[in-house]
Amino acid sequence: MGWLAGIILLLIKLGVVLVVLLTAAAYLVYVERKLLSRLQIRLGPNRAGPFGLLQPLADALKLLTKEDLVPEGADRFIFLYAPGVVAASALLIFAVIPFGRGWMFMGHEIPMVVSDLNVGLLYVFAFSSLGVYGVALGGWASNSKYSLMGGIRGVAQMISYELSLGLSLVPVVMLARSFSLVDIVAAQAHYPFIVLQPVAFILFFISAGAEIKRIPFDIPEAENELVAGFHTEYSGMRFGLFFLGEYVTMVVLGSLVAVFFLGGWRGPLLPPLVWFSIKVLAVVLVLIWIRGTLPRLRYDQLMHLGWKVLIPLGLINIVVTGGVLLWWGS
Amino acid sequence: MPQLIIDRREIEVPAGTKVIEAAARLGIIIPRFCYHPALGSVGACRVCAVKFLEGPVKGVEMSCMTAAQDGMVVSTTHPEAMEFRRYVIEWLMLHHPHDCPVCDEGGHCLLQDETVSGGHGLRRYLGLKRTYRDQYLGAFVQHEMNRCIHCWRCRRFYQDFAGYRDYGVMQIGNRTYFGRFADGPLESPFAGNLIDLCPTGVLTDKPARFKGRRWDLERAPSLCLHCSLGCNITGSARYREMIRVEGRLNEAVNGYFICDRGRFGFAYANHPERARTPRLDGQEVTWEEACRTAAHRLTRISREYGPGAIAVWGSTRSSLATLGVLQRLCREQGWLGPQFFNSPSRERKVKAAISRLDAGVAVSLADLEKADFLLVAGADPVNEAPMLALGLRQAWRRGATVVVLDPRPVHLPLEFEHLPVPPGGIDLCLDLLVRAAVSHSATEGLLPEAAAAFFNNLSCEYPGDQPLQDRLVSLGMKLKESKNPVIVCGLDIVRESTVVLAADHSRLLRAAKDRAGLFYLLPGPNAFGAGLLSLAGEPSSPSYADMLAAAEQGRIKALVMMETDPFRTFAGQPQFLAALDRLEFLLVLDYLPTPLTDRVQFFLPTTTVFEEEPSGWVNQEGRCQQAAPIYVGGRPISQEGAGSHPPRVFLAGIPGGEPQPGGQTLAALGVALKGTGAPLYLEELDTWLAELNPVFAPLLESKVTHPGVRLLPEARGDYAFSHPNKATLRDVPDDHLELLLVDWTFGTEELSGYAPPTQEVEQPPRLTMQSRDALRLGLGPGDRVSLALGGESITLDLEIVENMASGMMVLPRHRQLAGQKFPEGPILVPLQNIHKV
Amino acid sequence: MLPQEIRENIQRLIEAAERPREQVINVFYILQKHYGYFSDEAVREAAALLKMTPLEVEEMATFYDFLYREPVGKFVIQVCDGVVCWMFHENSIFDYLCQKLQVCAGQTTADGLFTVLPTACIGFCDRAPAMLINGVFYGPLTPAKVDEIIAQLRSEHCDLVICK
Amino acid sequence: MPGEKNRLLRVTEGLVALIQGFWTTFIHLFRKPITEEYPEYKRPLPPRSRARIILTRDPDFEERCVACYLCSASCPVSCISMQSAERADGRRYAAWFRINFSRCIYCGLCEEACPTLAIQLTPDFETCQYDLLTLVAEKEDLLVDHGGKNQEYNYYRYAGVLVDGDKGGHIQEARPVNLKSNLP
Repeated sequence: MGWLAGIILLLIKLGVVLVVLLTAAAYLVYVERKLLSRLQIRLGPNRAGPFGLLQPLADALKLLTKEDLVPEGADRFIFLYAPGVVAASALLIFAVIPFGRGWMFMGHEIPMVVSDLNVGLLYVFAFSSLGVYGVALGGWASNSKYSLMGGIRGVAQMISYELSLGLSLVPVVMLARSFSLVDIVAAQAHYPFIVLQPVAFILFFISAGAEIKRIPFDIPEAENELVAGFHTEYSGMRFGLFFLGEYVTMVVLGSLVAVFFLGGWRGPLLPPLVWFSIKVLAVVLVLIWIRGTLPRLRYDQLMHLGWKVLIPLGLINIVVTGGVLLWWGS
Repeated sequence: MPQLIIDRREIEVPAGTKVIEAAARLGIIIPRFCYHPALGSVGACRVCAVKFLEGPVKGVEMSCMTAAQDGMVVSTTHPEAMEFRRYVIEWLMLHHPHDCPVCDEGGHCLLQDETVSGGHGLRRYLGLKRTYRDQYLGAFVQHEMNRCIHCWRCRRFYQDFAGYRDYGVMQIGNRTYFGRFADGPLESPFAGNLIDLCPTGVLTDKPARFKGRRWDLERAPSLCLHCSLGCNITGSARYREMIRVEGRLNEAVNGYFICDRGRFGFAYANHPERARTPRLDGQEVTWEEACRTAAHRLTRISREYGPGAIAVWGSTRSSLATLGVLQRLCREQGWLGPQFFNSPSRERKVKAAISRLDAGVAVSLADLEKADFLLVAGADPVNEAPMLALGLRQAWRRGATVVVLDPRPVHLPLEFEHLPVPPGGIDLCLDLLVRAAVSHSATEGLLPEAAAAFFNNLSCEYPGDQPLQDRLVSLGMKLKESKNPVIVCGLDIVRESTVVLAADHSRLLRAAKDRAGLFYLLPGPNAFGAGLLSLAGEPSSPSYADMLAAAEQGRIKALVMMETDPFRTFAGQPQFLAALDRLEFLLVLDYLPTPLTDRVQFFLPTTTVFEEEPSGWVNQEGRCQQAAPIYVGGRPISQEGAGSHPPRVFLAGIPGGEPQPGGQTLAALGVALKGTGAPLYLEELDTWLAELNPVFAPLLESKVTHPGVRLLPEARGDYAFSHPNKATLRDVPDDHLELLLVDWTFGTEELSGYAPPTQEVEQPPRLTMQSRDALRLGLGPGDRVSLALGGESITLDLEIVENMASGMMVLPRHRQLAGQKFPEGPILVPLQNIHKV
Repeated sequence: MLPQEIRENIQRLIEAAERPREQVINVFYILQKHYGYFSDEAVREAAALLKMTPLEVEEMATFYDFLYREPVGKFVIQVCDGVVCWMFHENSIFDYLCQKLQVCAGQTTADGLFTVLPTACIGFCDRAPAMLINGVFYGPLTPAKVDEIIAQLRSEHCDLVICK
Repeated sequence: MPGEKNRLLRVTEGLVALIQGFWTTFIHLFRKPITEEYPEYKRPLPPRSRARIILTRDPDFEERCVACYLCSASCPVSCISMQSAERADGRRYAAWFRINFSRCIYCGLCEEACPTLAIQLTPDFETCQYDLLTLVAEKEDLLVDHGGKNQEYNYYRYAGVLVDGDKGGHIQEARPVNLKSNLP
C-alpha cells in the first residue's frame, strides 16, 4: 500500500505546487506591472477590480478568447507546440525544489519537495536549458524574419550563459558535497551560502537573469529591433504560454536563489514555508527593480560579459574555493 | 548636319533644327510655353532661354528661335539662363489669378510646373491684377481669360494650322485678348485641340469640367473609333467613367491633334442605358448560364434545320479579335456569314479598295501632308473624316494643289478647287485629269504595257460645259507638273467603278512619275480589318437584306448580331420587324444601348474599346494599331451611387462589371458550342488569321507597337488595271433628282451619337440643294420641304447652296431621321415627290 | 446702314486690288470717317465687304492706334508719349491737357469736342513736345500754346482728317 | 600602471552609476504618480492638436471646400475621396466628400495642403467606434458651421474667377479690360 500512498501524495503535492505556481505566475504579472509603473512614477493597472487586482483574470480571459493565428508558411506542428515546451520545462524544474522542512504525518515524514533527486542540480540544469528549445523552435517555425532572429539570439545567449551558470554553482556543490537540493539546503544550516560564496551568488544571479531573458538581457525579444522576437507571430493562449513560461521561470529562479544561496526555507521565528516565500518574493522584486532601472545590453556587450568576464570569474572562483577547502580540509 | 554640344553632350541634328528641338532629342526638355513642335517657334514667351557659351551665338538667347549651328556649346542650366527664366516666370505670373484650386488645368498645367520648378512661390508685385471678361465658346471649350500668359499657341493653331477664322487675338500690349468677336460656339471641328495646346487653364475641356484631377485619372493610350483614320488618343477615366480624351502623338497618322468628334464622342461608354448584364428572356442571368443556354439553343437549331439556318451579322466597329473570332466561329459551325457591311455595295467597294492597296501606293495621313497635288474624289473630309481636312491643309500650306471632285457642297479650311460633278461624273473628271497629266509620258512610250493599255482606254471627251472644261485642262497641267500626287477616294457616295478607277489612276501616275499615293476613306474604324476577313471569306456572304428576306421566308431561324445596330440600316421598316419576329432565336451582343438591346430575348453585353482588354484596329491605310485598356469596366460610380454618394457597401465584384470583350464572349460561346473546356480561338487567333490571309502575318512576327504595323502586301509589278467603261458626266434622268445620303461631322456617326457633348452641337437634319434645282422646283431659302421616300415621307428644312452639283439633293444620315440610311445603289427621287410644306 | 455710294466706293477699291486684304486699312478709314468711329456695325460691314470674319477685322482694328473702336470727340488729340517728348516736358503736356479739358486719358469732353489720347512716337522729335489733332501736327508745345490751340479749335470746325 | 588604474576607476564609476540608477528608481516608488486618469480627467488639448477632421465655412457661410483634390493627393493613406462639381453660379464645390477615419493617421498633411483653409484638424480625438463603417464620414458629418481656426479667410475673395457678378471684383484686381479701348 506504501507505493499507492506515495503516488497519492505525489499527485497531491504536484497539484498544490502547480496551482500555487500558476497563481503566483499570474499575479507576478500584476505585481510586475504595478511595481514597474511605480518605479516609473505611473499608476499601473487600476481598472479591473479594486487596485486592478482582477487584471490577471482579465488578461487570461482575453488571451483565451483571442484568435489563434498560424502564419502562412509556418511549420504548423512545431509552431503549435513550441510554447508548450517553454511552459512545461519551466514548471518541471520546480519538481526538485524543497520549499519547506519535512512534515510528519501519520508517522511518515512527508518531504516538502515533489521529488528529492540526488542529482537535483543536474536536473535543474537540464530543464533550464531545455526551455531554449521552445524559443528556438517557436522562432524558427513562425516563418518570420523577426521570429527567426529572436530564436537564434535566444539560443546563442543561452549557450553563452549556461556555462557560467553551471560554473557558479560548482562551489556550492563543493561546499554542500551533494547534488541534491535538499542536501544543499541542509548544508546551509549555519550560514547561507551567500555569505560564503558572494562571487558565486553574483555570477549565478546575472547568468540566471540572462537565462530567463529578462531585461537587461531580453535580446531575443528586443522590441525596438525585432517587434517581439521569437514570439512575434504568436497570439492568443499560445502567446500566453510563452508569457506563463517566463513568469514561472521567474518564480523558479527566485526559488533556486533561495535554495542555493539564501538558505532555502530556513529562518528564525516564522514557519519554513513563509520564509521560503519571502525569500522568493525578494528575489523576484529585485528582478523587477532591475527591469525598471537598467537598459537593454547590446548584443556584443552581452557576449562580452558572458564569455570574457563571467566564465573566467567562475573558474577562478572554483579554483579559489577548491584551494580554500583543501587548505582547511577536515 | 550641324554638330553642337548641349549640357556637355554632343548631338548632330539636321540643318534648320532649333536648339530646343535638338535638346529634346537628347531628352533635355527646355521649358517652353509658345513653342510647340507642330506649330513652330514665335519667341513670344521668352521662357526657353539658354546660355550659349561658345560658337556663333553667345549669351542668353531663346533656344526656340536659334537654329542649331556647328560649334555651339549650350548650357541649359547655366545660372544666367536660370535667372532669366525665373524672372520671365515671375513676369508671366504678375497677373495670374490665385485660382489653381478651382482650375481644371491644375495638375497638368505647364505654367504651374514651370512656376513651381522655377522656384517662384511668392508674388512680389503688389499692384492691381489685370482681369478680362470671358466668352462663351460653345459646348466643348471653356474660356477663362484671366489665366492667359499670351503664348499665342491657340491663335496659331486655330488660324494658321487649322485654317479657321473665328477665333483670334484682339487688342495690344497688356490688353491682348484671345477670343472671338462675340460670344458663340467655335466653328472649327478641331477646336478641342486648343485645350491640349493651351499651356495653362485658359481653354479647358468643358464636358470634363470639374470631373477630376489628372493624377487621379486612369490613363492609357487608345484609339479613336469615330472614323476610319485611326487617330491616336489618350483616354482618361475615373471611377469607372470615361472622363476625357486627348490627342496622342503618332507621327504617321494624326500628328499631335484630333478632331472634336473623336475628342468628345467617347461618352457612349458611360451611357446610362447601356445594358451590362446578360439577359435571357427578359431575365438577368449569370454569364455561364447565358453562354450555356445560347450554345444549347444554337446547337438545337443547327441540328433541326441545319447550320445554314443560323446567320451572323457583324460590323466595322468591332475590334480585330472580335471580327476574327466571329469569322472563325462561322467557319467552324457552318453558319451563314458573317456579314460585316450593312450594304452589298459598301462591301464591294471596301473589298475593291483593300484588294488594290499595297505597301507601295498606300500613303498615311502624314505622307499625304507631303504631297504636292491632292485629287480628292468623292470625299467630304470635314464631314467624313475631319482629320483628313487638317492633313490636306498642311499639304496646302506646303504649296500643294487640292482638287475636290464631289457633288456635295464641300468646305475645307484651305483654298481648293471644287469641281461639283455628280457621282457618275467623278470617273470622267478623274480620267480627263490624269490623262492630261500622263499623256506626255504615254506618247513618249515611257509607260509599261499594262498602264499604256489602260491609258488608251480612258475617256478623252471633255464635257460640253466650257468653264468646267477650262478648269479641268488647267488642273490637268498642274497635275502634270506635280511630283508627288495623291488620290484621295471616299467610299461613301461614289460609284463602285470610281473606287477601282482611283487605284488604277494612282498606279498610272506612279508609272509616269515614280511617285504617287492612294488614300481611301473607309466606312468604320475597322472596315479595313472586316474587309480583309471578307476577302478571305466566302466569295459572297449574303447581305443583311438577303438574310432578312431568308428569315422572313423561314429559311433562317436564328440570327447572331455582333455589335451591330440593324435599326441604323433598316430603321422602322415593317419587313425588318416582321423578319425579326419570325426568328426562333435572336442573340445580340453589343456595348451600345441600341434600340435592339431593349427588345431582344437574348442579350450578351460586350465592352468598349476603353475597357479591360487591349484590342487591335486596322485603319484605312491598313495600319494595325493597338488600343490599350484604360479602366476596368463597370457601371460608373456616378450612376451607381444614386446621386450624392458612392455606395458604402463593399462587394467582391464590380457592379455592372460582367461584360467581356466581344472576342472573349464569342470564344466562350465557341467553347460552349464545342462542349470542350479547351481554350481556343483567342490564343492562336493571329496564327489562324495569318493562315486565312497572309497579310495578317506581321501580327505574328511583331507585337503591334507604336506607330502600328501595316497589313499590306508588298508592291508588285504586275498590277492588273481594270477596263473602264466610257464615263459620262451625268447618269441620272432629268426628271429625277439623285438623293445622296451623306455623313456629317456631328449627328450621323454611330458612336458619337450616344455622347451628350456631341449631341449638343449637332445641327438638325436639313436637305441641301443647288439653287438651279430649287428654282426648278419653285423652292426658296428657308422653306420646309417634305420628301417622299419609299412609301414614307420626311419633312425638314431646305438649304440652298451654289457650290454643289445640280440634279442632286444631299441629306445627312442623321440619327434623328428615320428611314433606310444605307440603301443599295443610287436613290432617284422623282421631282413630284418633293413638296414645299 | 451704309449709304450705297460709300459701299460702291469701297467695292470699287477692293475690286481694283489684287487681293481684298490690300485695301483693309483704307476701307477701315472710309468706314471710320462715315461712322465717326469704327463701330461694331462698321466691323461687320468691313468683314462682309472684305470677305473676312468680324474677328479678323477686329484683330486689325484693335491693333492700330488710329482706328477708334469707341466713340471719340470731334477732335482727337494724340499727345506723343515718346522718350524725346518726355525729355522736353517741363511739366507733362498730357497732364496739362487732361486738366484743362477735365478728362482722363481716352475720355471725351462733355461737349463731345475733344478726346485726349497718348500715342507712341509720332516722329516729330525735333519739335518735341508734340501732338497730333485729327492728323494735324502741333509742336513744340507749351501750356500757353496748348491753350491757344484749344481755343482756336473751339472756335472753328474742321473735318476729320485721315492720317496717311 | 595607469591603464590598470583607469580600468579600476571605470569599474568603480560604473558601479556608482549603477547604484545611483537603482536609487533613483527606488526613490520613485515613494513619489506620487504623475498619471492623469483619462475618462475622469480630460486634459484640455492645444488648439493645434491633430484629431477629428472638419470642413469649415467661410465668413459668407459658404462651404470653403472647392474640391481641388489637393488633400486627397497629399493624404499618405488615401483616406480622402471626393467628387468635384459645379454649382449653378459657377462655384466649384464637392458633390460628395468622404474621409475614411478608420484609415486616417491624423498626420495633418491635408490641412497643410488645403489652399482654402477648408479642411482642418480639431483637438477632438474621441472618435472610437465599434463598427468600421461608422468611421466613414461623409460631407454632412464633416461640415461645420464656423470657420475653425481662421474665421476671416474667404478664398473666393482672392481667387480671381467669376462666381457671381462681373470680373475684377476680387481683392487686388483691376476692372476688366475694355477690348474696344482707344488707348494704345
